[in-house]
Amino acid sequence: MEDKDLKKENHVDVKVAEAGSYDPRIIAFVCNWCTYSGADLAGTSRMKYSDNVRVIKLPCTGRIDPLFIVEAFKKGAKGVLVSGCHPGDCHYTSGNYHSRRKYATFRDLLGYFGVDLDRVEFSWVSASEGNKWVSVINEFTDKIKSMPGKSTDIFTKK
Amino acid sequence: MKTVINEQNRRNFASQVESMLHDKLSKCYQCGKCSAGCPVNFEMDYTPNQIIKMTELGMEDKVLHSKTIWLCVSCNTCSTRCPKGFEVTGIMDVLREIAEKKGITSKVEKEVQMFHEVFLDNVKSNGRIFELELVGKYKLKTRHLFRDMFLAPKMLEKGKLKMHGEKIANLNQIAKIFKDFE
Amino acid sequence: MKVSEKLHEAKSGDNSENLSAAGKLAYYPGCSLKGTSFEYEVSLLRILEALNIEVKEIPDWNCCGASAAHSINHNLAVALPARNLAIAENGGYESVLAPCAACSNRLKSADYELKTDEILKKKITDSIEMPYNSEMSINNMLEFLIGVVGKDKIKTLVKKPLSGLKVASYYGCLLVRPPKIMQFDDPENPVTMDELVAITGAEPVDYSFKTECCGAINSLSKPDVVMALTGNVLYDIKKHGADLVVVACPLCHSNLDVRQREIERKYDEKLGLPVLFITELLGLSFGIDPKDLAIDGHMVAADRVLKKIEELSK
Amino acid sequence: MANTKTDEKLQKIAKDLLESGEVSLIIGYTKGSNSQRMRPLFVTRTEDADKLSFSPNAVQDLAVFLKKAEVKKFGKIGIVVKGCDEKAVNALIQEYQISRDNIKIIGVECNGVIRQNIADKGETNVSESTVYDKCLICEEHIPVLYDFLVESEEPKLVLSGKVKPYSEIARLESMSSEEKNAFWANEFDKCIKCYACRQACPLCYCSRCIVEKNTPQWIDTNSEETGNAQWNLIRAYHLSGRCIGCGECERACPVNIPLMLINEKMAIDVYNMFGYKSGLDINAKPVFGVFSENDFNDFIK
Amino acid sequence: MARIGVFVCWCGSNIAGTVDVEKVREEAAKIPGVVSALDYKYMCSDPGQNSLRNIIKEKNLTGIVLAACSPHMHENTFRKAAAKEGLNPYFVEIANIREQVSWVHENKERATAKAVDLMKMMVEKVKRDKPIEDVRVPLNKKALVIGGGIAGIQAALDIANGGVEVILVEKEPSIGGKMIQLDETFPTLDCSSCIMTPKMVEANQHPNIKLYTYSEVEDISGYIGNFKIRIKKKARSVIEKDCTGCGECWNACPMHKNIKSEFNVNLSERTAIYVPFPQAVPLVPVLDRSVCLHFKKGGKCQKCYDACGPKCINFDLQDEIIEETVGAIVASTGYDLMDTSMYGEYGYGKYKDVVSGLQFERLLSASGPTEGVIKRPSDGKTPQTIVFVQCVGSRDPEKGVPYCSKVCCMYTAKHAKLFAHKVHGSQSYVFYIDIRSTSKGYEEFVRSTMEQDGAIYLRGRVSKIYEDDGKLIVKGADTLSGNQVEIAADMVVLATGVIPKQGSDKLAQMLGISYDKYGFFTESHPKLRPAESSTAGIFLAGMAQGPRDIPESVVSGSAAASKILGLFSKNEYEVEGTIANVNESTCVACFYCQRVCAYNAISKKEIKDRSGKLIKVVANVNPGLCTGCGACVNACFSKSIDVKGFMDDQIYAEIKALAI
Repeated sequence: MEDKDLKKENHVDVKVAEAGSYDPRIIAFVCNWCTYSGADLAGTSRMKYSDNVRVIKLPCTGRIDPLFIVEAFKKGAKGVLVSGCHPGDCHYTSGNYHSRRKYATFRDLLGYFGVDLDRVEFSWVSASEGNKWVSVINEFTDKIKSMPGKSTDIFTKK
Repeated sequence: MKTVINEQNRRNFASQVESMLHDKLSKCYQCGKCSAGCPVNFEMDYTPNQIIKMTELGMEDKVLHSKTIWLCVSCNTCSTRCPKGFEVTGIMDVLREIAEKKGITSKVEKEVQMFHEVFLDNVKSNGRIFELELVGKYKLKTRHLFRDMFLAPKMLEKGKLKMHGEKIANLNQIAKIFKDFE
Repeated sequence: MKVSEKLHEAKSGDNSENLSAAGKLAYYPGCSLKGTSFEYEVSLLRILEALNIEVKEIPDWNCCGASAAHSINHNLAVALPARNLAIAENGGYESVLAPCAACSNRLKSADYELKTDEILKKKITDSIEMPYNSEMSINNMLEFLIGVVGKDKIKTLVKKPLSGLKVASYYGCLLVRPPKIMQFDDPENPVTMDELVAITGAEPVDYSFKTECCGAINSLSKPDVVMALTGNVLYDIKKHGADLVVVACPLCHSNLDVRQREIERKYDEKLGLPVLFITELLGLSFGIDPKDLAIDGHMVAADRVLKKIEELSK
Repeated sequence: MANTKTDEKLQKIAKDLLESGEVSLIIGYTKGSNSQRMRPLFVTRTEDADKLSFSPNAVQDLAVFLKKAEVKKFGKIGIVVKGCDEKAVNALIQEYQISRDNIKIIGVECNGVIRQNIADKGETNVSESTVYDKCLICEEHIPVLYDFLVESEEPKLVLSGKVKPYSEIARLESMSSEEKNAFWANEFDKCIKCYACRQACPLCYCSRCIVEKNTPQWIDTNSEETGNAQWNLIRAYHLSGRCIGCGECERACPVNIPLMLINEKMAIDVYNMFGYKSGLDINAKPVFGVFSENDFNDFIK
Repeated sequence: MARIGVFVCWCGSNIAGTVDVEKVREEAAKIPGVVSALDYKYMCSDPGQNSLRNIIKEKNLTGIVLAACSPHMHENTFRKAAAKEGLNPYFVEIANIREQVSWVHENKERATAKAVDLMKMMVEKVKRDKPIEDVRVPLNKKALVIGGGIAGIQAALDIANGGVEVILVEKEPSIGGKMIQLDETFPTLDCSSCIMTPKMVEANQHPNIKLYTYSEVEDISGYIGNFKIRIKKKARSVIEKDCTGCGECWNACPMHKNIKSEFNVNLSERTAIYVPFPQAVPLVPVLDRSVCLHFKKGGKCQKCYDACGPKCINFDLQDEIIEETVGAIVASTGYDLMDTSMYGEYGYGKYKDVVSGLQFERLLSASGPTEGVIKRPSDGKTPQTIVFVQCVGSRDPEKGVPYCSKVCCMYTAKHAKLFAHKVHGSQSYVFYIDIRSTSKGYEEFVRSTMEQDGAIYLRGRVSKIYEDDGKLIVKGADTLSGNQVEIAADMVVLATGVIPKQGSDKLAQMLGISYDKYGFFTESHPKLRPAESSTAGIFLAGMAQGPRDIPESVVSGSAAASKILGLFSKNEYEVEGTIANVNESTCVACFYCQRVCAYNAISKKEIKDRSGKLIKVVANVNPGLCTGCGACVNACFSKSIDVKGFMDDQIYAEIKALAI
């Protein structure tokens, strides 16, 4: 009985964006071992953070193809975060190092093509850094929210 | 000995020290190597590691009135050997500066503090140190008129004490620096 | 690798003449060398002359603030040295010789803070109203002799080797500490001054208190403490059989020389250890007249040692 | 036009190589129907070697043919290359597409090639204002690797410094995001997805290009601005750290998209960040095949 | 056609308190391909799992999505449940709506919207899942143990006793490691060599153990079940099988001065031909060619040869290379002690009577240079006062290492105790920061060192040691009384910290296992897989993993052994199927995939036609080595390689599910 009540009380209609407010979609590509676990830790520690982010889990930063960032923009993301294990901590020893090289140049290329680089964020968040995950997400969301006009990019239809 | 810790005061004091020190008090794990090697520890009322802990606990009064902070000769033996790379010498500077700014005069070690003050006055008025004037003023202030007096004649004879001091040309620049930071 | 080896690898070599000829060597005497430690300046200028190196005094230099400034006013402790460094840098100098260990320590510390703290740098350069880019190399006396002048060059000038003389090098604290800022020699077992002693032909004496502090800054305010500390050092040197002590710091010199008689009285044990500046010892080995080196300016007479040198050289 | 000494040397080398059987095909240049143009020539018989020629009109990068199956089947191949083009050969060796043992490199010293549009108008002088931008920054007038070298008879290229190669890059970099966006939107709007850039590139050798893969669809197939931008981005990204700057993509582009502004920007980035230049050393590991623990990390929180 | 089932878990109120689970279920039901949507209080409970299994059966599901807690919690639970109904376990995807939604957000409406998104993503992903079969790799049932200290010996003996052949490789001339250098062991004070020697002999004589001493592993390739190893057996210059260990050769050697004994940590000298210690296993000498007169002076000296009865000395012996194939490896390379001469203030190396812990151990040992009588190195006098300094190098990020070396507290207490037992009326002082005595009997041991044996413990570090009148003056602090103290000692013992064996990082690179910034090998999981390395088939034991004492080393050796015996109990090894997969028809063989692979899992494969003519070369994934990290996928320009379970089109579908 009690459960029924709980359900009722919580039954809500899904309305993603309130009219007038800028509610940007943020997609985070994270590695399974460090950042995903770090995000889980934030959960088990009941830390609160912005709910604009959607996490896509991959085995390793080495698997997070820079081209996913473009696809995310094409599908309407206003901010994209890539996050994985700190240098030296990669579960697969060097996946993050290989990716760091690629991201470094790819990021420049995006900037060169006119993507506001404030919209692409990279971070190292370890499995024990639930608090860092929270601050990375909150800061990034705040940043994206503060620039509603600057979200154009060449990959998205206007 | 008992200290009731007031959390707000503790935080205020500890964070003031940390921000001036650019170092974290929690880094110290109280191994005591600083105190073990300190050449003037034998005269101190609190050992350097105790000063660090007391600062962390916010015992502002005790720390700022301690002999320790004025006895420290800044020889850096502690910082050099500290296994955690903590700025032990640095915290003494910071505590002295706070004491000075608050106008706390050390009851037991006022000579050291006065010496520093007289020294800086001397720099302020000449741009350089005029030793005879420095010693004279210091002795007047501390009233230790006759201490070390027996050294003076021989020093004068050897030419170690000059009768006239030099002043720098652009004293206004020194005045500005003092004005900015005093 | 030990710190000392690093230093020598990096800096040893004779670069002095080029720098000197180009007028790039600035000299920061500091207040002591113009007063109580005038012997230091006299002797150092004399040996630089012998080495054919010219240094130019920083125009209108001011006191570095010594330990008083950093003890009670951190900003002053940076600003006062910064003014001197900025004058030198803007005057086109590349290297500063600061023979006083306290001065070189303060100059280096200020330079380090200006290099690592942008906010502080802004505050300080605004106050001294001069730019400063931290491009100056700051040398204490030993660094200058070994790193800028070079051992080989010094060796060529040794005319009167002091063989048979036992010399204890006293470094004190300011030359080597804190190591991350001083970047000079091994902070626990420094050897630079001993190497210079060996060049003069004298025998360096090893002892335990090479880097123990003499009490330095509290000389006037806490004479009892200072005498205890200085006494430790002097008696240890005595025990290890040294004929004399060399120093490269006016504060050390004051405490070891000026207060020696008092220490003897206090501990009722004779010391009789002349305390020379390293520049004076080098000068003696160059064959320069002790009078020209102002050795007679010391409180503890060096007569017996000078006599011994004369005898040994015969 | 009579044979120049360069041509004679080329022909001699080719003849010797074919006669001795060291190679079974030589790729080189011959004079085109239009005197201001050179076209590629494939020589398999000794007697055809006489047609080989070289001049500042030899614009094309012949290394592009090394990726073709029709060429590969010859096994041992000789190729006439300028310094820039030769870097493509090196990159192909680094990426295992050809074996050093199977290729004879006939390097020609080159002091710049004349831009084709200017040459078509009758320009014959090699000068700062007539050559491609790549020639102005060229550090390999003599190829870095060759089996035979044919020296140039052309005078050395004199640079006054007045002509700034790829100056547009700096201008673009200084723009705001919106301006850059507008600039490229305008350029990519022209793209017709003909993939000539890909075909002309010696290093685009995939047998199935990513654009042809549809699970997932990496690049929108329709020819509209967003998909175009994506194509151009991926093309540039796949060439970053690899492009040797021959400029063939830009030359091949029928709608004149300034592709070299992208390629060159990538090359500068890679050099600044990792100290790597493509195609200089066949034994070097490609920049994106290795990493350093001390790589540039500033952009990562 | 996909037939997907979506299960939304309430997790009591953990999820349902913040997320409108009913709404999530309703949204799920609307997605094309979803044939069943259900919400339930506890999906992980037995009834929850049963309903899941029933629906799989009833609706003939092709994939399921659980909107529940983190996959790190229950992915395996649900995979197993699905597998029981014949569904490929990889057709189970988890939408993490607890750790990453209900526990971290507060606004119900928005949390629910996010939960719906995550659920949709997983539905799209699961639709594109391809069946994944776990891979089976055949096993060569033979093991290699690298390092013959106590951990390695224990591992080798346990494996051998399990009936499996073992190759034990030791770098030094004898097995025994550091433990055989110790005198007595805490907290029971058993004599170390009394308990160690029988184990060494057993290892040498065990029919299943092949022992290579004075040998090093030079190269390792391959993967679990099939490692190819190359061992370099360095030339001993002595024919092992003929040697009787009689000692005539080393007695005859003229080089008996100035060669420091490694075994006695430089406190004594040895000859050029020598056994490191009398109980060495094998008891066969080694001729040290770097100091031997025969080699230094052109072959003139052959006194050892002349003295040798069986004539088993052969100056011409060469290094031998031995090749073996094994199915599993134990890395137990042990540790070194830190060099403490970086502490200028302690004077190690300057003052003879400042010794390291291991040196003191040799001074205590009956087989040591002083035959167990404590004599100080400078003048051979028996010290009356010894100061022990703990944490020398350990817990010192500035000059040493930040970690605790774990054994020093205990061995120092043992040293102080043994000193009290051996020298009556003596006094020891111990400077410590914290005492770590956490195993069985340890705290009692330390207490008795203080209470029964009179050692005085001072809580504080030592700042300086210097010599004065033949005494070592130790300047330390006693932070409890707040005093600076000075003690005049006859001898000082520095409790030196431990670091990984020199070269362990090189070995780790050769093995392809990860190691931390100090060089200690890293466990696959610090808690749950402490005996495994990050690479399948390679196990870890002893101090090579980090500081630990003898019982822990023995336990870890046994753990590695039991893991290997467990592995070898089957004929094949199963590898998770989420590994890389090459599309051979589009691969152009640029081998960027190979360059970025950290596991050497990619090799070149030649494709030939029926006549044997080479058609093309393509990349090939070794399933035994691939870990499914996906670095190769990013490196591939033509997208000819993909990782099962995280395929490009799945990621794209996830992104698309989020499109706005």
